[in-house]
Amino acid sequence: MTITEAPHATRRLSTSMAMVEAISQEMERDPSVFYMGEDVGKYGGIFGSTTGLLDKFGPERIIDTPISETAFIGLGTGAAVEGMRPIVEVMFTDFMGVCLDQIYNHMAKIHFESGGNVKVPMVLTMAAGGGYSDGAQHSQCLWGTFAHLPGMKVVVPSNPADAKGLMTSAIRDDNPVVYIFHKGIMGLAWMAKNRRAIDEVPDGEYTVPIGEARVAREGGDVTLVTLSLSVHHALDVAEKLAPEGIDVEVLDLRSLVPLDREAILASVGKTGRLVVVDEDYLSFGVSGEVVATVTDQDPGMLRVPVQRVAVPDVPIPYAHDLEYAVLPRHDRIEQAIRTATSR
Amino acid sequence: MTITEAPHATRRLSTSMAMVEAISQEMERDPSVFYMGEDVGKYGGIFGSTTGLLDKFGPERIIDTPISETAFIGLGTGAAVEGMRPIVEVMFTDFMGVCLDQIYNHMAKIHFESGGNVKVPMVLTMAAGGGYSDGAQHSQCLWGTFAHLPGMKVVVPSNPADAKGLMTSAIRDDNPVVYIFHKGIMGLAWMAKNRRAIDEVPDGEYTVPIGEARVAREGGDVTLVTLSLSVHHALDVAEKLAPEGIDVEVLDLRSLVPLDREAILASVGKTGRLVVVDEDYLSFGVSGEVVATVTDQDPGMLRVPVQRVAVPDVPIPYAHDLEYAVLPRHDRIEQAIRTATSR
Amino acid sequence: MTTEAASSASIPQQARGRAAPLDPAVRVKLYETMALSRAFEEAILSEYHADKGPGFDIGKGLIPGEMHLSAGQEPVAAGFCAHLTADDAVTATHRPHHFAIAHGVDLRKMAAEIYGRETGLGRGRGGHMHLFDPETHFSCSGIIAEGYPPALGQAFAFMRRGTDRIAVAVTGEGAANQGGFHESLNLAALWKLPVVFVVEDNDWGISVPRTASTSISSNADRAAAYGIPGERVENDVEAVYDAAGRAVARARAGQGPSLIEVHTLRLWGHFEGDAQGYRPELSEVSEHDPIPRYEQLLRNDGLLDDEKVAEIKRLVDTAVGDAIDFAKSSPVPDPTSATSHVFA
Amino acid sequence: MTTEAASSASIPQQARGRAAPLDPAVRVKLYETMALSRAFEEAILSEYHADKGPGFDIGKGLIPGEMHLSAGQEPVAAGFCAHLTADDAVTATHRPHHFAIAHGVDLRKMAAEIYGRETGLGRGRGGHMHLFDPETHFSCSGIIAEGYPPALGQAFAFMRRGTDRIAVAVTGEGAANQGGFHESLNLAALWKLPVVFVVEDNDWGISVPRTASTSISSNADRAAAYGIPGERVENDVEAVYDAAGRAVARARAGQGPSLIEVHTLRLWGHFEGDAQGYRPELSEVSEHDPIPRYEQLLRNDGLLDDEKVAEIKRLVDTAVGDAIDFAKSSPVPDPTSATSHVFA
Ligand SMILES: Cc1ncc(C[n+]2csc(CCOP(=O)(O)OP(=O)(O)O)c2C)c(N)n1
Ligand SMILES: Cc1ncc(C[n+]2csc(CCOP(=O)(O)OP(=O)(O)O)c2C)c(N)n1
Ligand SMILES: [Mg+2]
Ligand SMILES: [Mg+2]
Repeated sequence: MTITEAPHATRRLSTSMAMVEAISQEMERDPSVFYMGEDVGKYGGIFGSTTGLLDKFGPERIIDTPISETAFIGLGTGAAVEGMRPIVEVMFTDFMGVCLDQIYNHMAKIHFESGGNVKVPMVLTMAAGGGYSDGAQHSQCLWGTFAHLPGMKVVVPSNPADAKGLMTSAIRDDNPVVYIFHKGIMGLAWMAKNRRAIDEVPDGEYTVPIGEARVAREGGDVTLVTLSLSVHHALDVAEKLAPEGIDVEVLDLRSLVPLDREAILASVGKTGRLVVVDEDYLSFGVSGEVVATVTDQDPGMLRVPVQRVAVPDVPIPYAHDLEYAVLPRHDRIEQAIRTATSR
Repeated sequence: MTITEAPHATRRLSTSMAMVEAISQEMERDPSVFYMGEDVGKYGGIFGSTTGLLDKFGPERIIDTPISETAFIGLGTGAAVEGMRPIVEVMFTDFMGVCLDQIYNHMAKIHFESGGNVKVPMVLTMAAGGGYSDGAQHSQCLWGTFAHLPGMKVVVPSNPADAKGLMTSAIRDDNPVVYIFHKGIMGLAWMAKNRRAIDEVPDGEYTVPIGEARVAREGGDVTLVTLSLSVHHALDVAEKLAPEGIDVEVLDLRSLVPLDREAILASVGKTGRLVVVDEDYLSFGVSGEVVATVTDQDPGMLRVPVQRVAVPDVPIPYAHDLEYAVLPRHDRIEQAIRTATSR
Repeated sequence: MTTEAASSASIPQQARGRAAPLDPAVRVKLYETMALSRAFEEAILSEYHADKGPGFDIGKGLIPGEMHLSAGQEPVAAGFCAHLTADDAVTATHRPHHFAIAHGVDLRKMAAEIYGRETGLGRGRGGHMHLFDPETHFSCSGIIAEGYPPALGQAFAFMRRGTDRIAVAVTGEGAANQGGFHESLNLAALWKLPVVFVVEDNDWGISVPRTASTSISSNADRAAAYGIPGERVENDVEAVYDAAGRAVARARAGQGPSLIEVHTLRLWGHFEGDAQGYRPELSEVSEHDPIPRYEQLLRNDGLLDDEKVAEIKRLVDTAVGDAIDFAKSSPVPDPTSATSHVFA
Repeated sequence: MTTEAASSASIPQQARGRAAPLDPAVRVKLYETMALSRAFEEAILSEYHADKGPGFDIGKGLIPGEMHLSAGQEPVAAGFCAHLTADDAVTATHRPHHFAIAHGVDLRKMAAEIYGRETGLGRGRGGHMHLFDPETHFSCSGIIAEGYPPALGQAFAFMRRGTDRIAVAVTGEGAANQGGFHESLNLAALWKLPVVFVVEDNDWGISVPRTASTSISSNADRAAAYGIPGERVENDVEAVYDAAGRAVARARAGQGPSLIEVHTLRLWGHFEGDAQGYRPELSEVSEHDPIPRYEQLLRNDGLLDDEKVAEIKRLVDTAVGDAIDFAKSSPVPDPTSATSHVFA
């Protein structure tokens, strides 16, 4: 667990600009890196993941693909096996269903099946999440699904600096890394932004180690474990409740695989109260694993029932009011914190 | 939670024969039921899921398909939308990666997206599990993945009677039901069997309600929550430890969606000790959800750390000794029970 | 709403390679269907952008979320659905409105769904990419090419019941490079399912031109890979009507599936908010609008005149206005019901 | 191990439609490759069944698990790999041994992997469906058709580095109806990747005959759907060699992929333990064994005689015996290392 302090000079960038900066710097550093996916060229990525990169690196390294996820993810895997460092984009996590085999049975397992003799240094980027009425097939997070399947690291940045640092680390990692960015953190001009979507980002080479959670806010009364966009909702609520004397510690997991269990245990050991906020589906996912991390060690650490705020096992509804009723938004998070700290 | 007592006369059948009997009875009862998949015709299903059905119902209702899971699962969904009751087989859960979109974004979501106006009464059967050195792409359980994604029920029988009763209920259910049978429970002639793979099965129409766990063994010292093949390993160990005065309650979940949370709470409330045994991957899966079921209610129910016995987030190795080192077998289960009851 | 007045003798048949002249009533109906579809899309277009500001926030307004409109592709839907009844199934894509309208989905319930209202086709759960209408066996999916497989099942059920009902499955040219496309065509051909596969080739998959996604110039040539007929026609509603007629008749006769690609036109952006910076000759796109062209043809053939055109415009505007009024005056779903309808 | 002795004048060229006679050395080498592959499969066959009893328990014995043997399909591997070097990549299927052997994968390491030993290609983690050899860029997958996409990436890397190295991607005819097959061919054709796609049509996908899985009679006809050359040849190693030569040359020259289907023979069951009750004329299958047939041809052409055949048999048996001895005498992996090698 680390509390990241910026190592050197910074500027304010949006999360998408910070992510692009990391990709650009690594592509300059290493000619074996290339970026491939749908609409990553002239369009610059539907969610701004490659803005400006085509002009800088040309169509040989910023490559538009057909709508053939199985083929081009497999292409990335094969290129990685031969020593290249592909970054492959699946436009939405929701589309994993047409290509999961290449992801979980190939990209993620080849290293193990080869007894460690073959490496697959590849980054698989995906946009995730809802909140803008895109319906049940374009609003899912699904990071719990990727984290459940062995052989791939899973990173989930929540802010510009981590987006840059984790992307740099992911590209340099010798393992497959699934890099999931929530659309709501990117700071896109055409989508509602939280105020932290544009923030200080270190200049130059900047890495954030994969597998280390970040204490986004220190507090002593209750531990709120969360990730990605929900970090911001959690911080908003924490700030709102502070004047009432409710002191919330917000832990930003930053990566699910590896999971920083020490960070979870350290914080819950301090507060004795646990709230987990996850925009993925409630059951059989992230929230249960966070809880089990504690009970594997000592259930006695938990002084009150755990509050899990997640999507209640329902497809994401289209209508705004229905969607916001199932998303883990401020109202539900506040209620959970109040309940956890009420006794 | 129910303790199933056989309603009427029984005979001893293997799990595969019991499953086939349910399918056969429902096909006689309802002409809209048909069974479709790879090698389900003359071959009778690689794991005996359709033995004898082709002779009885002919190729119009027992249908061999090309190796096109996306197409034929979608075909099943479309036929269900039009009022038929398809049973569609995916030969191994491991193959979900080539067809998950039809499963989780279509079969499972159409009812919700239609606001309840369209029904998808379909059963999706899959063989799961390892233990016979079939390697990393043919030995997975993955039921935690299906259970995480909303809109489909997930049943996981462990014995012949439940295999029949749950299949009958699944076929009659107006929702998509994923029916996952572990190869090791089927009582196949060519695979190692546990002695309960052939057991008493009620005659005639027999249903087991979906969503009700079964107390496979009553006990007062520790609650062992498990499912499918692991139920038998758990019972073996429980019987072994009984003479030492360690009294294990074994809870067979039988279905993951809906999850019988009351049954879990009732048993843990009684014993105060919890062991979860799951042949799926450890993290972000079934074991965490079982634990969270308790901590959502009252962490104080847990007097000692929870013991989770599952596949430790590693692809299933081929070599026998390596595979048995990662599977939740007797040795690891016994160790977990001893640890949970040691203080 | 059709006229017998004019003879169609003046129609240059060869031009559309038809033996017998097309019934004037059919021709006017094709025009009306396209006009209704376009009126709906234009209304949604302005309604969608009406309250997205300041700036453009995709999540804001009475119609939030992605919006893929079908302007320019009306000939495809009108030409195919003219051969269908409400007993036939249609599975459409993320760009479904023209097919829904041409197939006769209730305009009010459809509009209400797009506005996310309780009176909508999906009680506001689905949205514009997830329109399900049991009454006309219409559905769509937002996942590329994945609308094809369910159509096979509907056709399978129709066939098993001994009816001559069929399913029409639609994708775009970009989707024709997705695995589900291939699996569906092989299985339908193998089992002689009563399906008609339609590929709407509008030259673009978002920002990726067909030349950068597809290794051959016509998906009709892919039909041979399954031993079924394949045909490619231009964005002329009567050419589509003729090709569709052949494919539908073949399916109804139990002779199996066909693949028809229509080289159509994406008149607007991929979705609303798409600046189309990637698209050359953007300014000239509107010149290829198929509706004014067809209107002119019917005027030349004496089937339409100013009065008739105005009357049709009145009628479609009224229908669309009524649907949108219905939607906007309908109740929004009760948030406490958000978790209902997961299971039957 | 080849002879220049005999002239090949007596070869009925027309029969194999070749202009120039095939080099005798190549012909004998093709035979030797097939003989080695067959010897290996026969040895694994008996080793596999040696300790599965009483009865047959698939999980028992020194070689547990599913076992898909390639007997009868040797001409495909021998014919293709004769054109490759260790710098070229091969991605095979769940039935990979013949391609691994023909491509020059170390026989000892391969046998050791099949026996699940620490000295195996995958330290016993992979097994017979998961053979990975970085030295010869060989790999395989147990998921139908999913071995194709990674081959594209290997070819992509070779092309980007300006080499003339290529990738050969193999599936069965059953796999040709899987989505990944379609996506891979389109993408490889679109980007002119140096890949040769091989379909081993052994008439069966487990118990499902090609006629019940595939809507057309030859997958070579599917090449046109991607604008690439397609060819179908019979199970004659020289016919395969010729077709492979054309496709490999084309790929090395930067002209893009080809698709070649070989109508081959599954001499044994789908996997060991398969009684093949579904298979008609089971008794006559062995008559079509391609190896004795080719041996006879080379005898007729004076390239083989009893002595030469015996010598080859000795050599391949020795090599196979040595590999199996190595495997059986190698240490089994330490169970405490079961969780290692998940991450690099
Ligand atoms: C499997 C999958 N991949 C990617 C997308 C994202 N996407 C939505 S529409 C679209 C372009 C589709 O092009 P085409 O099939 O030609 O249809 P059009 O939009 O031109 O009507 C893409 C890539 C998706 N919805 N599903
Ligand atoms: C996606 C997927 N579906 C099903 C299977 C199960 N399976 C293994 S081999 C096989 C038959 C393959 O037939 P073919 O491609 O002709 O290869 P062959 O076995 O004849 O060499 C099947 C269905 C699988 N491994 N992967
Ligand atoms: Mg298009
Ligand atoms: Mg085959």
